[in-house]
Amino acid sequence: MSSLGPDTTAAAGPPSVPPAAAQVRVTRARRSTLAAAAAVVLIVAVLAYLPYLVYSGTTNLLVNFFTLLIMASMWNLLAGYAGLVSVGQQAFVGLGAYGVLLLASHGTSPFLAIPVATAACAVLGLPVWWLVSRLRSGYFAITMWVIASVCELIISQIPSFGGGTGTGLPGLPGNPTLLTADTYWATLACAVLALGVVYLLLRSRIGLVLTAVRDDETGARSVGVRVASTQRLVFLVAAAGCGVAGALYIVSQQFVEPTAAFSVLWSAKMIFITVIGGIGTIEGPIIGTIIYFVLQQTLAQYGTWYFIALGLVAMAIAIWARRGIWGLIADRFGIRLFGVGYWLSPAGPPDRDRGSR
Amino acid sequence: MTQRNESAPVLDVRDLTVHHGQLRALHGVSLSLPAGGVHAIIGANGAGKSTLMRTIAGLHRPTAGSVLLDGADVTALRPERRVAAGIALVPEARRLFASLTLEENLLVGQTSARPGPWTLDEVYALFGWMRERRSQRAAQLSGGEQQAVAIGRALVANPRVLLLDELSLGLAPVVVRQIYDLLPRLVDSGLSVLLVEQDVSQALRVASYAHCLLEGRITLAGHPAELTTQQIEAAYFGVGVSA
Amino acid sequence: MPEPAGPDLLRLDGVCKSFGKVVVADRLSLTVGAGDLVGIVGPNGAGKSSLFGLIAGDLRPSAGQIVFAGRPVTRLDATARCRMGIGRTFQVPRPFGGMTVLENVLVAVQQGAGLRRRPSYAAAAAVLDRTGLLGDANIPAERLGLLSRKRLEVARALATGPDLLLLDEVAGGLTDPEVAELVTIVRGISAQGVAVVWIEHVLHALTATVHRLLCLAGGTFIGDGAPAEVLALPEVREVFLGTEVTASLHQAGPRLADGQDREDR
Amino acid sequence: GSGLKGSGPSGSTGTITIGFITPLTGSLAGFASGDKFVLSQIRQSPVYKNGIKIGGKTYKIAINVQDSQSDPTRAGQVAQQLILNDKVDLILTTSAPETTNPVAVACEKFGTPCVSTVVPWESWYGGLGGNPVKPTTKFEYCTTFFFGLEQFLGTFEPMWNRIHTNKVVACMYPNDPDGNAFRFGFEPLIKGSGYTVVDGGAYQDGTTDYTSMIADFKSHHCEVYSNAPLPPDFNTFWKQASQQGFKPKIATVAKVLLFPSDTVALGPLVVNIATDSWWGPYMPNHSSLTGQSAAELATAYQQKTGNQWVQSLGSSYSLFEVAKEALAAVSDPHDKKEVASALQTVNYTGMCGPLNFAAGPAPGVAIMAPVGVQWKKGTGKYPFEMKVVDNSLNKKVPIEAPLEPTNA
Amino acid sequence: MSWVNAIIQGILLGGLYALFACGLSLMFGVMKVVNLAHGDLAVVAAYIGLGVIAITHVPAVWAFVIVVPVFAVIGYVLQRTLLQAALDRGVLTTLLVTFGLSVVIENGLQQFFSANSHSINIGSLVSDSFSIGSQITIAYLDLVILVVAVVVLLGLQYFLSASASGRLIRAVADDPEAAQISGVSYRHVFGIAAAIAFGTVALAGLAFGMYSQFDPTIGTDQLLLFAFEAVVIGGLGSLWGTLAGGILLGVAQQIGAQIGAQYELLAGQLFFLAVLVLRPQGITSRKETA
Ligand SMILES: Nc1ncnc2c1ncn2[C@@H]1O[C@H](COP(=O)(O)OP(=O)(O)OP(=O)(O)O)[C@@H](O)[C@H]1O
Ligand SMILES: Nc1ncnc2c1ncn2[C@@H]1O[C@H](COP(=O)(O)OP(=O)(O)OP(=O)(O)O)[C@@H](O)[C@H]1O
Ligand SMILES: [Mg+2]
Ligand SMILES: [Mg+2]
Repeated sequence: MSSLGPDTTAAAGPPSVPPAAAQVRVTRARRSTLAAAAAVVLIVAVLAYLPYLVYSGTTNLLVNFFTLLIMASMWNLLAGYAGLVSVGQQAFVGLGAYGVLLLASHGTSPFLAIPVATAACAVLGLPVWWLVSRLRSGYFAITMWVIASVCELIISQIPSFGGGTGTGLPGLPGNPTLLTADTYWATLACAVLALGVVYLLLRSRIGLVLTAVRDDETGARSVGVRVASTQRLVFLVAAAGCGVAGALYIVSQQFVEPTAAFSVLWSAKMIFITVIGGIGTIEGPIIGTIIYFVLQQTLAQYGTWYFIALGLVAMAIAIWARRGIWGLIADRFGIRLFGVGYWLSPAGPPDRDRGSR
Repeated sequence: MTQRNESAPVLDVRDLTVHHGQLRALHGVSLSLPAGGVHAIIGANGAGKSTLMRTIAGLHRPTAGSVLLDGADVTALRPERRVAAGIALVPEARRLFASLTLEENLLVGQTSARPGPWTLDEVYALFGWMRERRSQRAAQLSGGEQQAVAIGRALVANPRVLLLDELSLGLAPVVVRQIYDLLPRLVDSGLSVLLVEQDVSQALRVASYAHCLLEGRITLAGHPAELTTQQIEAAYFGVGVSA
Repeated sequence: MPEPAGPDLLRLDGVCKSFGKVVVADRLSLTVGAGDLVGIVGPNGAGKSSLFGLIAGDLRPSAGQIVFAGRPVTRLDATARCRMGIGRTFQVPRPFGGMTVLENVLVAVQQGAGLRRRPSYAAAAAVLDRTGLLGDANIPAERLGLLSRKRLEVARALATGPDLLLLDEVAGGLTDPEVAELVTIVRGISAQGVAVVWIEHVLHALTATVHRLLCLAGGTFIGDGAPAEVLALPEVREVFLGTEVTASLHQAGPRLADGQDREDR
Repeated sequence: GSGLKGSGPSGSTGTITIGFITPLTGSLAGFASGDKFVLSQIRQSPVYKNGIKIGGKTYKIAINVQDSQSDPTRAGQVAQQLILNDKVDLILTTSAPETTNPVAVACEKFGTPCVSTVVPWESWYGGLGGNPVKPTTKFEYCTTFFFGLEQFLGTFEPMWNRIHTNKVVACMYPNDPDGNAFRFGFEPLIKGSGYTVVDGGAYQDGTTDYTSMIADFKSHHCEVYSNAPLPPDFNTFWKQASQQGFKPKIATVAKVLLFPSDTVALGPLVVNIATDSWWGPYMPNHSSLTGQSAAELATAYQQKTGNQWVQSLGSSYSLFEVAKEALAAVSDPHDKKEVASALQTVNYTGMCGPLNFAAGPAPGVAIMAPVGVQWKKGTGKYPFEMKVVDNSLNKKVPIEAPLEPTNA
Repeated sequence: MSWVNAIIQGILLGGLYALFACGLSLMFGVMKVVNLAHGDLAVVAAYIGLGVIAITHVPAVWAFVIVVPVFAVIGYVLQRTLLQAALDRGVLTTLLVTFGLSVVIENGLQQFFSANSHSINIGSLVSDSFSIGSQITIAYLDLVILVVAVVVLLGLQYFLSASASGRLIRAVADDPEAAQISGVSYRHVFGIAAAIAFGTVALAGLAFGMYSQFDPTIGTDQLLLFAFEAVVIGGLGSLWGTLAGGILLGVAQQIGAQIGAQYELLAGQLFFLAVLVLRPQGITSRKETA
């Protein structure tokens, strides 16, 4: 996590640089980011120790939480940063789950199967990307949905996967205590890894490139951005990310069935969480997952009314808080936990700020 | 056309203040445009010229002040109603309907048209190349061609006040000349023109009156002949010129 | 016709391009030497911007060849050509609206010029400074006015570290002092050995800067040479400056009220 | 010794908590339409109201109802939550494999006693990983009561035999848990009883056109029709069959037309379609909790809600009877192992008639005795009524109407 | 002969898809509203149809005379309020808002009308058919739906491309602000467009209510994806493309079903993917440079 530190440099450029430029500095991180780094380390440590502190009911809930968090972060990476709005990410959720099933039914431990299935999803993402890479906006979104449907239809024809009936996951430890703890640690590790990858990706040069491509593809090409390969990279990361979520899903459910594994509900949840939390920010999906979970835990007993409330919340936030809850928080308090942007200081008082305060 | 008292302004802008979020883009701007007048608004990059034009057209809601057309307060009217009342804007960056053909763009401009001399045929006659390209989609026109269509689209609404934002931007000299040569005739037909132009000399040549905008305030106004270059430059750049 | 200063940097050979019935390039040939400062004028819709599209790789010619720095680039895409050293601006600015001005330029530095981390920051700051955008560095590009957007276009193109810089109407809408400032910037760029091709309708900006002027019309160059010479050509005057045609234009306007119509004749 | 906290001490309180998972919302909500009413009845019964006496101590019973939202993922999650968070002592679940199977898997994994119903036992057994053809695996915590393919055949075949046909059966089974159970379990049984099978293919749920399947059935001159589809799919199929002139002499459907609303949706085309009935007011059964009769329960439901009675009233009701039977047989209701093994041996007679979990085709499976019914034009308030036309498997149920060919 | 039958049945099925996709094509293809609540709205229309028939006792086939205008008004109001607010905030917002709407509708229907299924009873028309030769039987209902789909879609295509109102709709879709300064009330124009779209949604809902049965959740479960596919195959913004897309999808499915019932849906999806590999812009649209 060393890269979280302030990364400031004086613009001591080539000799031809005029004095004004020599005095400015480009800064990566601001103070709130440093604090956030410390907090992240602390939180992860506490979370890792959790099975020794709380009963498995809690850790079991957190497994669902982290699984959703991973998915939402991946969708956010795809839609919020790369501008690729997909309603078919459940394709990879399902493939991840069935990947684990395939390996486990050949004797691999399901936990060891998680990374393999994840990698397999990234590999399967390649042909999918080939198919969808030329498509934009609505075409892309719907085609992804169709691809998920194709995956479901094909998987449900395979008898050894239980066909349309579904099947249980073999090879898990029999001791429920150990099982929940292991599942929890696996999920936590994957979540930390996934968020870490997203963060580092966005902090790297790729992050800028992604936003540029999202904002204007032609413009991006003209400044030398390799649009196709950047988008492919992100697509594959998101494929792997949703794959790992699917792998964790089958391990925690111990049961898989095609309609559930490839359900468009996964994408609906990802979209809901991301947009509620704040799309295009790393913090957004985290906040969104928390909100989603709180709503679910407190209201789900009200049945249809819960869903009606959920729908209304989605509409209200989409309309009145465009940048999501995190947007509200960040605007209100001017904080940014994960600094991925760049800052020029001193930028001089820009003329256009006149009258603004 | 009804006879009007020449001294009564056709467009009256009173104490207009406009905010973009927190940023105040206009501070109590007032101006009045007489019937048949051509007023130029000049000012540096970011001075608020476009904001003024867009506010008159109804695209921004002022925080204070009012816009009067023929003495009637139109501040509360929506943009499309202002078109019907007689205000037409040729916006910065043209804003054509990209997927519509050239002709369709003009037809859309007629939606709330008032009765008047400008028809599609007249616009085609004005821009000779247009008629044979009329079924080409606007997205495929060159920048200058688009500017011409944008002007045509505003003209067919037969406005009383024509707002031209960055009129000559991107136009070949031949077209610029053509359009500026046209201005007096537009005015003769009863139109009043409010013009934003970066090319100060060009603007001052055609304008009967000039307003200089600096950081959201009018810092200088007068007949072009009475303004000195020094005055204009001072008003133009104020103190805060970026190095 | 002045000889190119150095060896050919860019060569177009018989390049053809048309959109449906509109021919924008009809067997166009052109050479630009390293460090050249070339201006292009022409009527609206002549195909000037399209020519940039062809050179920068956004458009594919239907025939002909484009050679840059001794290598045929006809089949390369815009990204590759940028990385080879062709930087361009767009007539209608295409900023990355969600990013700050600094970040806009950083992308160009890191991707186009291939710099990383500290060197890239320094280079970005230098470019911003040179184009007068330092004060706006932390502002989201979508909040910029038109002129700042144009500056950003130049800054971004410059940041890719080009050998050939294609400027498309960057002076349009600038005030005279700003034009002068821009001319200084372009001269400076050129002085560092970067070849510049500049499309412009603001003639005085162009004539004050370029050594060579081309006039494009109907898909071919109808003039090529020293600015004053080219602007004196009758064809150029007719299609671009419109001096000869002005009188006839008066008749082209709409028939207004009867009386006024007669007055005009 | 690992220091892990685990799921914590199971409640040693004076309250027994029963989890009840049912699809209250979503596409399967029709199955659960009577569940709220059943719960209100159950809560008024003496045992559930006043508590149950076990080993000299009286335990209160709390019921924690959870909605599976017709989503298998959600069903599994609420099961885990009930087990790990709410520390339920027992889970009851009902209404189609989409809900019951993930719940059973979670219960088996986390060691919580579970009773399911309204799922063919083969679907349930297969979903847990057992092989219904050789049902030797004994699941420690999970039990079910319903019936299986043998009973379907036992209900349907007598009806087929009573109508004169060419003995060619058109089979329409989708590629889903129930459909596959029928394809792999039921078709061999049909063949075994001297009928020929024409399988329409493992179509996907949600298919909107069945004309090629119908053409296939027509070209094989099928005169008997059997299926296990989702309700809307059957509606589409049956309308198209009638348009395309596929008119089997006898149609016996499973899984659909269990509920009156589907019959109204199909309209007059539903008349004389036969199906199975595991419960109805005609059943000579009485509640083991209150003594209330089946007819009384149905009437109470109709009066309370204004809706026509549904079969799942009886099965949901019996879930709570079974729970009570098992709890009454243990010394510590919080000892999950003990409750689970008590469940395996429950043998009682109640709202669904006699249920014996020790004598089923597989361990922990109790079999009900369904009867054959046909939908007939209603005579009273409701447009169509279910009438018993065949009681081969359950002679105690009186025949109410003659068996008539579906299409004469 | 069975193949001919498959193709004919596919075309008829395509009529249903196309009719179902029509409103979506207007909203998604022209107005850029990704309407995830489309299927649920169709179901609402079917419920309204049911209510109208129960109260007024009009013959079911004539229910549309009342339901379509009612739904058009609903569409206008919904556009002027919720959808426009969403659209003003970007395409992604419409995705979330219509998703929320979908959830609210489904559960609202379930709360107030129970999960029970219903169907619009059209008497004997539901089973009437005629035969061509011995193998091919065509149901009147299917034929009526196909004819309605063809008339509605081609009519709307003509309306959009040739009428003044259609031109305004396209103009607003391109640039609402520019439309305003051209004297167009874009909210009203889009309200009208939504009213038309909702009118066709009502037709689709009624047709589906006759064709099969409906319950609160069926709108999203069954037909929504097919409708989106029809729109995309045909190319965004082209209504006759949507008609062609729907029919091609229906035929592809029927050809798949002819091979085996398990391939019916798969064949449709694979056909969709194949179209996009060969023609990423859909079958009807011109290739464009940005
Ligand atoms: N939509 C907007 N949101 C926020 N700020 C804006 C917006 N539009 C304009 N501004 C700001 O308002 C100020 C005035 O802008 P305006 O476009 O009116 O200037 P202008 O004089 O037309 O400039 P230019 O010559 O560049 O067109 C500028 O500082 C600009 O950044
Ligand atoms: N993608 C396209 N499809 C069809 N026609 C196009 C396309 N792009 C440009 N054109 C046409 O090609 C011609 C040349 O356009 P171009 O933009 O190159 O002109 P230009 O010389 O840059 O004009 P201006 O000075 O107005 O910017 C124009 O008539 C335009 O309509
Ligand atoms: Mg402006
Ligand atoms: Mg150009």
